[in-house]
Amino acid sequence: MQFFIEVMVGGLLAGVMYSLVALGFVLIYKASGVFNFAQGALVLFAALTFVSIEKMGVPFWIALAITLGIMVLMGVAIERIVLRRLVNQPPISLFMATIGLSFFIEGLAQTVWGTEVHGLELGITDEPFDVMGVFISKFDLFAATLSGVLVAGLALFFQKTKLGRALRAVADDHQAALSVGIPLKHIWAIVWAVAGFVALVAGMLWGSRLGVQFALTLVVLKALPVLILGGFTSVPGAIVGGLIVGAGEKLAEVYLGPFIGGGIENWFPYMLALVFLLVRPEGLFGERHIERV
Amino acid sequence: MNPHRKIGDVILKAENISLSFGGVKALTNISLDVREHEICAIIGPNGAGKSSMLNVINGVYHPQEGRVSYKGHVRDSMHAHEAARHGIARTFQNIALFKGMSVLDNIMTGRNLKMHTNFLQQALYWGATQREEIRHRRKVEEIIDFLQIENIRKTPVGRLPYGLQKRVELGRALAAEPTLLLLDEPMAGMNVEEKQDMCRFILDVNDEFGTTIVLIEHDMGVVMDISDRVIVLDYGKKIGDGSPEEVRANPDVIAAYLGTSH
Amino acid sequence: MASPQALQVNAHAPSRPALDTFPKLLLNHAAVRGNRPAMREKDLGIWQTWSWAEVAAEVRAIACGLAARGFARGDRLAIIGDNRPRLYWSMAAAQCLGGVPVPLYQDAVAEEMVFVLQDAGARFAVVEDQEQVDKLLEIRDRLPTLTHIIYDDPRGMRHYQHDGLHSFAEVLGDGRVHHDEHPHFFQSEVDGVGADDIAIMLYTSGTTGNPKGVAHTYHSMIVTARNSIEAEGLSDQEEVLAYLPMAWVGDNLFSYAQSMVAGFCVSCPESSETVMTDMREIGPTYYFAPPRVYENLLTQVTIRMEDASPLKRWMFNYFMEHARKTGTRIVDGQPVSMIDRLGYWLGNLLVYGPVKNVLGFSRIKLAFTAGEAIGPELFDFYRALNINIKQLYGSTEAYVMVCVQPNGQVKPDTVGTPAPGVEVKIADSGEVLFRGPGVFHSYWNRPDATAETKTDDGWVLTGDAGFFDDDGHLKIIDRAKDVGKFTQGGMFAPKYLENKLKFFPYIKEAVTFGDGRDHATAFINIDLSAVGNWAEKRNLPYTGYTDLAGQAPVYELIRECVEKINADLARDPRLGHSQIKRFLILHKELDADDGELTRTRKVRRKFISERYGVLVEALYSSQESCMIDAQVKFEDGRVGNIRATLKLCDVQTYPLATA
Amino acid sequence: MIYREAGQFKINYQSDSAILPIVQDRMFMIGLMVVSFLVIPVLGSDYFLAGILTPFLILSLAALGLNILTGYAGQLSLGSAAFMAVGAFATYNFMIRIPGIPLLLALVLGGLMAALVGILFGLPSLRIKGFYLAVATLAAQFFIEWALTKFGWFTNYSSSGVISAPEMQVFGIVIDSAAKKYLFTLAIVALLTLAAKNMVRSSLGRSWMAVRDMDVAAEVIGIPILKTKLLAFAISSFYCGIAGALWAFVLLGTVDPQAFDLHRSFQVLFMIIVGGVGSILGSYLGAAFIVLLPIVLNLIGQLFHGAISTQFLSNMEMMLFGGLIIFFLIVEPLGLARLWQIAKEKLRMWPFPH
Repeated sequence: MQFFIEVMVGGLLAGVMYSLVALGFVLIYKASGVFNFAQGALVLFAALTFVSIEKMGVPFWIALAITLGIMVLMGVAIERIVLRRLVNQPPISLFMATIGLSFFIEGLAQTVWGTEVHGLELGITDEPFDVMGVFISKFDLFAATLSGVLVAGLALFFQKTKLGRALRAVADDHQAALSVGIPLKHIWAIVWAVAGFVALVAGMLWGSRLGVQFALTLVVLKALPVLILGGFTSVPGAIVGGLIVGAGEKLAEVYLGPFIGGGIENWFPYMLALVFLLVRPEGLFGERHIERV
Repeated sequence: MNPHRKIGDVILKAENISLSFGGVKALTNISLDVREHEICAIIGPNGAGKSSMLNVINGVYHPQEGRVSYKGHVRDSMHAHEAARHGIARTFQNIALFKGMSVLDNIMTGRNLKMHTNFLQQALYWGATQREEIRHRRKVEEIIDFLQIENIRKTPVGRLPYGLQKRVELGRALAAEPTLLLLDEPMAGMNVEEKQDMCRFILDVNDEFGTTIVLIEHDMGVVMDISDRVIVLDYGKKIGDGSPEEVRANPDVIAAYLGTSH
Repeated sequence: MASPQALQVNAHAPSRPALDTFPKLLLNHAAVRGNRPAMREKDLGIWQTWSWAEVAAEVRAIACGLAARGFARGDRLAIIGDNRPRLYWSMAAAQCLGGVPVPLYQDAVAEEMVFVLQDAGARFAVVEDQEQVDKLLEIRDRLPTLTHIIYDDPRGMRHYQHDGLHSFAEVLGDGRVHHDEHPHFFQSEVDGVGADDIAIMLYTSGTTGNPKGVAHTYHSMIVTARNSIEAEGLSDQEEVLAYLPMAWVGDNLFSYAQSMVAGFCVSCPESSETVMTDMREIGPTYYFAPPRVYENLLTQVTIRMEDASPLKRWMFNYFMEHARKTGTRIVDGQPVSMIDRLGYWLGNLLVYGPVKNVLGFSRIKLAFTAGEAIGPELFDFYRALNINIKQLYGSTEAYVMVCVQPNGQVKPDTVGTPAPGVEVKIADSGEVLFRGPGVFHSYWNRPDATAETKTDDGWVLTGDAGFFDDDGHLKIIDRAKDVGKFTQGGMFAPKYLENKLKFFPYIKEAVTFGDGRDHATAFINIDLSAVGNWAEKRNLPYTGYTDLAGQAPVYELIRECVEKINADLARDPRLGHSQIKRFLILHKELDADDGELTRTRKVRRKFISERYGVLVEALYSSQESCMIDAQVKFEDGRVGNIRATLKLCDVQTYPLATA
Repeated sequence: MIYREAGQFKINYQSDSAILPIVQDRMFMIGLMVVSFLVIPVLGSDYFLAGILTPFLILSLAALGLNILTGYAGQLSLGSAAFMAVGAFATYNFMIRIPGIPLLLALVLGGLMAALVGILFGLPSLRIKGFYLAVATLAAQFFIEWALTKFGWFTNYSSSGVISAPEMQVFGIVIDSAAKKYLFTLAIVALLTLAAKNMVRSSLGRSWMAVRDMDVAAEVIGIPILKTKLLAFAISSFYCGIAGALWAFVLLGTVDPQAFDLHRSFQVLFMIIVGGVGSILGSYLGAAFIVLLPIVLNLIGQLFHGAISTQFLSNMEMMLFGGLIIFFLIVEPLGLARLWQIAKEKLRMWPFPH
């Protein structure tokens, strides 16, 4: 039982980090209806940029600020150069464009910063500590807390601030948003910038855990089932989805893995999400869509 | 021999239909009959539930209460493709053509139900498939001729003006040789001349093929001219049902819809 | 499509009697080239095709069906509709029974049809569709003889319940039954008709008075058709598009008689709107069109090229220029240098071939034009593309062919030399007369008119004035009755001058004066779009027609045009004295609503000269300008006055070339 | 310009709906076939045949498969490589487990296995659409990759997980040389292309496009949505499966799950985006582009005599691919095939602009 809880808590904590990546998707999807496959590439780019700048001897906070600046610029550039030109295309085209984008950014990141693996030290030792007999990784807890704060902050931002409400209006109906005088282009740029920020946080957390390297882009693949479970448009959905995926995959690996050969964490979340989709196609918190004809 | 104006028995019967979307009532306890060979118009202000009614009839929406019987088949829930198989075809308020295909191919899809070769035969495109394609192509060409759209036969529908798209959509519905044709605002957004053409096509279809037609239309002149019967909906409820003259004289209808102009 | 049982023509019968009627020719084709295509129609998306054998079977069924309803020798069968195979076959079916087909102009309103139907005394009518049926029903009470109306297209006819109204299907069905019951009837009917029987009646348009029915015998039609087929080297491989009105003699010759004689295939377009695309698909080898069709095509080419990229435009212009220099020479078989040939070959690859392809002219071996004068620019454009376009001069009374331009001797301003077997002479009055195998039999019911037009020794008066040039080519200048005289002698042919003026794209209409005067003068209407374009390119601002017409640079432009004509006229000793000395540009466009043009857009010279008498007098005075105050009818029906002061412009004239 | 269509009229529906209704196009196709089948195998170098043309043809086939599903039926898939893998491994297993089985039969059976798996993963398409479905196909990608690596049975318990292709023989001819391999691939690809063209121009293809363009209307017409989608998944996977088997046997000679990873799926997707979504020709143009681009880049790299690292080149390649995808989606969403079509229209209208 204790082992079960340990596995579960570990999974949940990892899940919060999935949520963090998924959050980047939700932000952009909510505001512009774009399923941004390039979020993973942004994570890689952010982490690589930060590490490389820090390696030049720039102090941590300044490196962080510079990276943040670069990410904001990048978000705005993406919106300007790519998405604005695809405004009236079907969502699938936009999705494919972001796949192209992710290739481009990955190539760019490695061209600029090289391909070697960098370590990233955030100064948190990854030692387990005991909570009522359950061992919990300190790092995981830290990461989860940070993610949790960020997620909660963004949720509040969406619910409470004027800009957040504007963003939601944009997501609901572009035309309507335009007609009440919401400057669509600015909002998109802001959203991309925020997404860049989220990518930076995710990149640093994931980077310090896995090392900053190409494999970071693969966290995007972890975030997808989270999104399916949680629904593309829901911030709380991203959190709950992340928790389910995190806990589910760890438990499955531990309890199911031995029977079917192990290494199932790559596909298990997907299968979980798929089965879930068949029951509830709009996701856990997604809005049901009535097709009008 | 001549089905014109010879109105037959009830073929479509909707009884006590109620439909709501997430608590919003679209239709409340509506019953209506449609007789064979007649042209029946459903009118009513925006949001009266006209389109929803058509969607219930051909199985796109499933009502929470009530049932629909068509040619004696009673059902409370039928899928749209089953309705198609029973000879119900329709057009849509916002044109629902297949944008990436030519006029010809769009209308050909209307005959899909009548095409029976399997995909292996189609991969060979020899013998049965080719004969089938030719047979149906000929039938489709007759529809193209009927609707006088010969010159746009191979044009992608996306490039056509609105009025012609409506005509193509009618063609696609006709290709199925339906016994019941549902037309959702066939003349919306058309100029006078296009409306006249469309009226003629609707009357010709009814006349030449004996097709029963249920249509939703806003243009009162058109409705009064071509319908045998008019059903009036208002806020999801039926408030009138009868010949154009009767409906015109119905005080409820005048109050709710026709206003003071009559 | 056609009946499944194709006609079994007695293939092993002893040698057939002379092929002296169209039905006999048809049966012969069914026997010797039964499987070759005889007729096509674009219908249901493809070119439905009938072989000669199938056509013969259809014609037989129609004939027997007509006979079953009482159609007898000598009966007239009215035919009304667009070019449709079944209408052509009905024509042949009537001829099988010794009847006389009478095609009518399908776009005439019911009222206009009354006279012809009454005059011809048609008992039967075969019509295309509901539209034509409605017209006939509308006037039926005035047509006591018309007892049967047969329609081709059943669309919309479902509820028509009228006596004597039959669908084509009924007639065909009855005909097949009739043939089964009387298997020898058809052949004996066909055999009973001979070369000197009346084959067809074609009504002339009748600019003055009522139309007259021109009756032709089989002999005159078949000989004329055969002569031109031989002269032009046509074969049974030709492809022809039948798109001109069936009531017009030209269509009858090209789409019916010549096809029946030569055995080539005739294709009917899907509708009158699709002629262009249908033409492109069929790619005819033999083509006939009045000048306005060629002109429309050229306009289209020009307009479409204006949207092309500069490089393409340059290429087009460069090679068209080259073609104008060498293409016409190549068509006429004149010597051309190797370099020029190479240039032409390249031009053909890049421009001429593709242009012809887009127009549907790729396979044309022979193209005719007739009916009106054709502008030299226009004529040269097509010849430069290596299209052998030729003018001919003809009339209904001649079964078209009077004069044809011989290959290699094509001049834009003449109509060529007399057609094979035809003699042409010029009367002292200047009127053109002809005699030959194609001369008509008589005007229906009008012995008086026949006698007026046809002399006892077979000469026919054309009513046109003309003369032979030095090469023996006929030059038609005007209607004989319109030709006037200058005071000091010499012929004044107003239409000739006006046509020459109108060949300039800048001039839309022209009216010339000179009868009873000592020189010619002209009113000009500029072409607003052409001159407007020209003005825009020169940054010449203008507010509308009247403003533009009064501007000095425009006068200068038109003056140059007129001078060119004068220079041209000066070269011809017979016409040199009709050089235009003065002209003015009218302040308003001549308009049919104001009675200045006929509905077919011909200028009503007399009316204009009366209405604008002040201006005419001014042209013959020494005034520099003249005030005019004229009433106009606006498009919304209001009447108003336009007052303007018009400039009068002198033009240089040239000394006559020595004769 | 080269088109001379006047006089090419159709007197029946067969010729009107022919694959190549214009004579000049037919001539071109015949010429292309003659060159491909007779001239190239004789004149082409081994590198050209085995290093460029054969992979090009196989990838074209995979792109064609994906185009059927994504381009025609409108179902976005990110798992084409997984179906290629199924085809490759299934064919391998049929060959080693049924002694004496003819190569072609094994190939077809392998394709059918891929089709079966395709249907399985296509089932969710009834309920989910768009990128939800795309994500579901990712499940196929990861699951199949995992299963093939994890279970030794698939690889016949080869220790390295990599298996070698047995000798290939068709009608008694051993396919060993580059030319033979090329011809074998070409024949299969040509036949399957013809079949695909036939399917998309008959009622099945129209149903696919109807479902793609407006699924509600398609259903109202009576098109069975699930059956239509599943057929698209099945046929698409069959094509991918055959392509996978050819990739493994004819091209590589070994079968390795890593050859069919997510990257390959993306590569195939890029081909149809660049080449043209919903176009058979586009599958070829896209494949040619994606196959040739790295080769050209390499040549450019060689020009600099090693001054450019291969790492740099491969990063450049990634950027270039990504950039091109975006470029095409923005500038010409229907890809090279559309450009080709426009060029053809221009030639037909030459010298007129429209």
